[in-house]
Amino acid sequence: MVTGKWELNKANVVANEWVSRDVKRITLLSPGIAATASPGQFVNVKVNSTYAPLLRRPFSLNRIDKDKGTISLLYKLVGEGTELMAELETGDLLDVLGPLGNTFSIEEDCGDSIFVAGGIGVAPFYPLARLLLQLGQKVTCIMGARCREDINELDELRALGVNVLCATEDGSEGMRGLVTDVLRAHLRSTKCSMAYACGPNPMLAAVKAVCAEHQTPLQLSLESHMACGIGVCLGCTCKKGPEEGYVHVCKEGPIFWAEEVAL
Amino acid sequence: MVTGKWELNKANVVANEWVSRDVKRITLLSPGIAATASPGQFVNVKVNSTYAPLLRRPFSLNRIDKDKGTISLLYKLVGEGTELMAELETGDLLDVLGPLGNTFSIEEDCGDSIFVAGGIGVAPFYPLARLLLQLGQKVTCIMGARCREDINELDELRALGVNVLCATEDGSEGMRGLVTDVLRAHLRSTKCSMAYACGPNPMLAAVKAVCAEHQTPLQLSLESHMACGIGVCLGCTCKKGPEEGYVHVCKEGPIFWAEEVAL
Amino acid sequence: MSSKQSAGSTQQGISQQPPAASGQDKRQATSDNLLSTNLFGIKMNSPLMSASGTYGYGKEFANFYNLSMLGAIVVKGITMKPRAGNSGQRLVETPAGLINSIGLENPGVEGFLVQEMPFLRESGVPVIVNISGNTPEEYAALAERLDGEAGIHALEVNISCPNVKQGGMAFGASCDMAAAVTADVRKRTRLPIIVKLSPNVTDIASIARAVEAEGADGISLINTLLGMGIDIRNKKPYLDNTFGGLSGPAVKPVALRMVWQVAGAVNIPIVGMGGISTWQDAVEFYLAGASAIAIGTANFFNPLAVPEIIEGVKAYLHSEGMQHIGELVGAARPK
Amino acid sequence: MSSKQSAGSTQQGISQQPPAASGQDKRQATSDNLLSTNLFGIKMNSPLMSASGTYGYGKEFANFYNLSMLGAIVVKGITMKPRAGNSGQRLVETPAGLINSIGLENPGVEGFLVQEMPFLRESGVPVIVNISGNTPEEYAALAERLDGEAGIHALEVNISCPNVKQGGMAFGASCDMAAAVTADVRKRTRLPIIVKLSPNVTDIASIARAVEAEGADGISLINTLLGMGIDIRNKKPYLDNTFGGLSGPAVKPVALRMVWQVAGAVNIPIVGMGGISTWQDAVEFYLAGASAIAIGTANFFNPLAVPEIIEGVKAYLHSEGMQHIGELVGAARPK
Ligand SMILES: Cc1cc2nc3c(=O)[nH]c(=O)nc-3n(C[C@H](O)[C@H](O)[C@H](O)COP(=O)(O)OP(=O)(O)OC[C@H]3O[C@@H](n4cnc5c(N)ncnc54)[C@H](O)[C@@H]3O)c2cc1C
Ligand SMILES: Cc1cc2nc3c(=O)[nH]c(=O)nc-3n(C[C@H](O)[C@H](O)[C@H](O)COP(=O)(O)OP(=O)(O)OC[C@H]3O[C@@H](n4cnc5c(N)ncnc54)[C@H](O)[C@@H]3O)c2cc1C
Ligand SMILES: Cc1cc2nc3c(=O)[nH]c(=O)nc-3n(C[C@H](O)[C@H](O)[C@H](O)COP(=O)(O)O)c2cc1C
Ligand SMILES: Cc1cc2nc3c(=O)[nH]c(=O)nc-3n(C[C@H](O)[C@H](O)[C@H](O)COP(=O)(O)O)c2cc1C
Ligand code: FES
Ligand code: FES
Repeated sequence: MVTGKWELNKANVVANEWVSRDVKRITLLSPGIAATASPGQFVNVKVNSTYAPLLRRPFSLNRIDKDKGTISLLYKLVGEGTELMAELETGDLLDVLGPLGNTFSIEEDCGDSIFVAGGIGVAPFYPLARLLLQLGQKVTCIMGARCREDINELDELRALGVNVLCATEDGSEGMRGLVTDVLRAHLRSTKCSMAYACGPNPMLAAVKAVCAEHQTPLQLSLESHMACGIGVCLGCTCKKGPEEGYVHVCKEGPIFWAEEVAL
Repeated sequence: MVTGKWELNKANVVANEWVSRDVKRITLLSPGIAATASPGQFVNVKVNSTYAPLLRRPFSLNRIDKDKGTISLLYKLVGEGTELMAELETGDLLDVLGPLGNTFSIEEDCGDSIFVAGGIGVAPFYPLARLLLQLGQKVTCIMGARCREDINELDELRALGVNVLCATEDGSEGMRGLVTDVLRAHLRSTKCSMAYACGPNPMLAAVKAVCAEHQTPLQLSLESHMACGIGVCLGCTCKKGPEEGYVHVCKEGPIFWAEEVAL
Repeated sequence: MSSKQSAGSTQQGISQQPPAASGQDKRQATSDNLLSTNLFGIKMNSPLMSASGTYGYGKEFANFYNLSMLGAIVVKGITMKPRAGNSGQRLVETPAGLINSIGLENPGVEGFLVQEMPFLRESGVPVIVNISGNTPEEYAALAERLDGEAGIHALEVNISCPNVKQGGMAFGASCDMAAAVTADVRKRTRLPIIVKLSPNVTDIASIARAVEAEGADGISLINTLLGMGIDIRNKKPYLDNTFGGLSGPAVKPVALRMVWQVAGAVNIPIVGMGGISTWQDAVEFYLAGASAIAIGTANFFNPLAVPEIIEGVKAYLHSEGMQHIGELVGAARPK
Repeated sequence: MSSKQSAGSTQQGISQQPPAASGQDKRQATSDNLLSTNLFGIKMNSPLMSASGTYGYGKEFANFYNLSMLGAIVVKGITMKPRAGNSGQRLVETPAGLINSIGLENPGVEGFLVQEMPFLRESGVPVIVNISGNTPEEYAALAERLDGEAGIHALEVNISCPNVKQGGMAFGASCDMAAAVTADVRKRTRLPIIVKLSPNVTDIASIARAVEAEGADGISLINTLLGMGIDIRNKKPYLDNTFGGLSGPAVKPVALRMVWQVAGAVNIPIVGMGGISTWQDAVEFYLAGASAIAIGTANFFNPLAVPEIIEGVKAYLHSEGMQHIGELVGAARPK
């Protein structure tokens, strides 16, 4: 009998604040989830108690504060569910299920790490950075966005001690160009023993190619359309790497070695 | 071309307050509706912008303030729609369509009037009372409820100058018994030239029988399940009086002469 | 906090906001030729109609906007004799849907012509009359009666009403019956005939082919899905007839699938409907192969559904660089 | 303000709050005999099951509650050979509904027996295996293979899967095919067989009668309605297979209607499903004539759907003064 692995909470909203023009961070009091969660995991959230929308919405854990018993989600307003989430106020309740999925793989005696974050893909990296920095590793994070206004967590990651490099399409922050341009340059100059990437699939595919060139092991945080988030609907697939068949992002993921999946 | 008859407003919520344990009054800034509305009419309200619930909800006009340009609805929390309405706060917007339906018939040189209100059926009577009192008529209102806590508008109607009599099932306010008991007694002692009733259908049927005994003309404010509220779906029927066929509550009503309908 | 509330019309499910060219001149809705379409020999200002039974005879919506933006008004179902409609509760709300049991309440064809056609004729908007009968002969007689009446541009032959005891949906349930009604109507009128199919069938494509073969000029679909609800307090079905017709956003995925299937089966134009409530829904139906669409239940909860959908579709066409709505029709289909 | 928020599980559409005896002792859910039922020769703690494909093989939900409250676990559809399932996006959310195109991903019967049955057997909950084949022979062979396996109490014969190219829904689309599969399975197993029907048919009652005549012990319905969605950004259907299966609250009115129709047509027990998400929905299905019900899509958005529905139904029975759930079954039907 598998028990006590996941919590289903009506969690109190502690804060729900704007971070950038279409991104908010919501903080929830959920000691149970905070206690057991690790970087890379996600929660599945029912944004209201009606059938509109019907399904839960998955979000990566953006903060895990075990002391305060809180978790935070960094979310971009893209549709009905996230717009409804944006309306929650301190003291409201949010139905949250987690922690779900697997976690980033950490090698304790690892050298430098590199993160590649596309847009809101930066969400899961803060807790991972904290952990790696605690282990004494050096972390560089390459953030990509259309423009300066769409970059999130820049100051927060820098404050932790992460070396942040930006790539924007319009050059308004950091380099003008794509994250892969910055990544390629960085891997040429700096030996990285582990890369982590999260963002849109085309970006992940490009990052995978660059890391392969440099033989840098790469972990990907994937998205997929989800219904249950707990492995029972079999809906959240991604094609397997060289083999036939599919992985299930909510169950075997959301973190995969780049070789395991075909993007 | 029929134009300008109905308004479709995103009306500002001016107030939304508890009146009794499961009844609230919401006041909306809607100068257009307030300007043309008459007692007995209703509005059809979309309580939120989602498909849950899908349809609008009809409510009688409980206050029509032409000076302030506001209308109020007195509503009982009975299901999803009214529960969502109860959450609105000052400054929120509510999508309201009206004024819909016909109005109470007023005879200018009429004698005493009697209202019979069952539960939340009291909603349309305040504006009617104001009008009749302005015309110098005497108004008595019999209110029925399960108990004192479920009586609404008692003080407000009295303050207007209405003679209010109560009938509660448990005797906690006024007489213990049904509105029809009070009505029968009242009609025996007092000549009324017009009766108006609003409440559950079984009550309306009983009131109709009592008024028929006393040859008191009776107007009923009816309810029916509605989709459009404007006469296009043909869903909101009530059986016609002695004839075959149906009336449409939203279009030919909601106010009917007792003889026109079979309850 | 205001974002919490209503806007009723906007943001139904997905954001209603049209993509790019939104602040457009509204007068264009009726005059530009981005949407103007010739269908069934009718010059339409847009390939967007009202769905029968959800729009009365048009009058009420003239309160809200200029009806001339519609390609046609499809009126409430008409029968030979007046009908009082069904007894008891007629409407049941369901998750994202509505069950109705109206039972074809209407003033009969003569009442319709006298009471409703004058307004419709004056509006200048093409009128499509939705007709129902208890027998194929009755359909045919109705078609004959309406033939040549000024202002009537086409007939929508309703072989799919779930709310009448005789005829109705039964005619739409088999190829033979559907073909028989179509053939009889075809013989007795010169008006274009659009046959309205029932979704409550195993193989919608073969029924569509059967009516095409008998000379239908178009197909409209879907009518309502047969559904029911039970009142758990008194332990009885809500509707006196037990079953009623389910419409609204809930049925959209089924409707879209059937439009797709029929578009692959016939060569005559399809009028797609079933839950269309936003411009995005409308675009899906055009992409699936509907030459025109109709708006039904959405009119009830959003009286501005028609103008909002028209504006949204136009903005989408602009943003896609399309010159005419015709480019959209069937564009999602395999080439 | 807290009323604004979630409670996810409660108040789905209608208030989830059970009428009277709500604060009940939860342990009773598994032990009292208000709900205990003997169906298909299986002793069930309640006439409430998981719907195939929405519950995995039970393990995950053991996180949330004691599985023994279920009458049976109906597992994800099993085929002879392992199947990887369908490519591309597999889920599309729709108004109050969900379209899926899983394509019967499963480890094959041998994999199932080795990997999944040990946990299920240990749980002690009766197991009903949902089976699918490309041919009637494959169904029969599967039935034979499962016959006599410890812990397996019945088979649910899925002749209604919309997501596979061969077989699947086609078997459920005609009386002859449905009867043929039933007859073949019947010959090769002693296990009770429950035939799962497709709602995508004109006449569900006659298909039900056909499978009853061939020896089915029960009927479950509905499987999903065939539906689709189109991505208006890239102008393509969301699903690689174009069509998928629509489930969830949106389909409830159709499911309930079909249960009602079939209950009037056959004498074997019916397992009703399709959108059941609250105890009120469950009560409607029992009232319509379902001897048992199954919870599907609701498990996804509310992992506590099963215990909440069980508690609510019990409280309803109490408030109605009923001694056993059997009194509810068919109680809304004409006497
Ligand atoms: C494991 C996981 C972790 C995630 N973490 C985050 C996060 O930390 N922050 C964040 O902002 N978002 C995250 N997402 C994406 C987030 O779940 C979606 O943005 C959200 O569900 C959209 O809901 P909505 O109702 O606002 O939009 P919808 O109206 O449902 O959809 C808007 C758009 O987003 C697409 N979409 C919806 N759901 C998904 C999905 N699951 N995967 C990919 N595309 C989708 C739709 O196709 C549509 O184009 C994560 C997704 C997964 C699977
Ligand atoms: C012309 C008119 C005027 C009305 N005026 C008022 C008013 O001033 N104040 C007030 O509190 N209520 C009024 N009502 C009733 C009000 O419309 C319903 O209470 C409301 O729609 C319930 O919505 P809901 O979503 O909260 O409940 P639901 O969940 O929709 O329903 C809860 C219960 O109410 C019943 N119900 C729902 N709608 C109606 C209806 N239209 N008629 C009868 N029963 C219904 C349902 O069958 C159910 O039993 C009026 C109705 C009409 C037709
Ligand atoms: C209240 C109501 C009445 C209807 N009456 C008719 C009718 O008279 N004739 C007809 O062919 N269809 C009728 N329909 C079906 C609609 O025209 C349409 O086919 C169906 O509702 C699906 O579209 P929708 O989901 O957009 O409403 C009616 C639908 C509703 C909701
Ligand atoms: C993701 C998913 C997978 C399903 N897989 C199966 C299956 O393998 N076999 C089957 O008979 N039904 C399957 N179904 C259908 C359900 O068992 C059920 O009949 C249907 O979803 C209607 O019930 P619901 O609306 O409560 O979900 C599946 C449904 C969903 C949503
Ligand atoms: S979301 Fe259901 S299996 Fe992953
Ligand atoms: S509510 Fe539609 S006609 Fe009255």
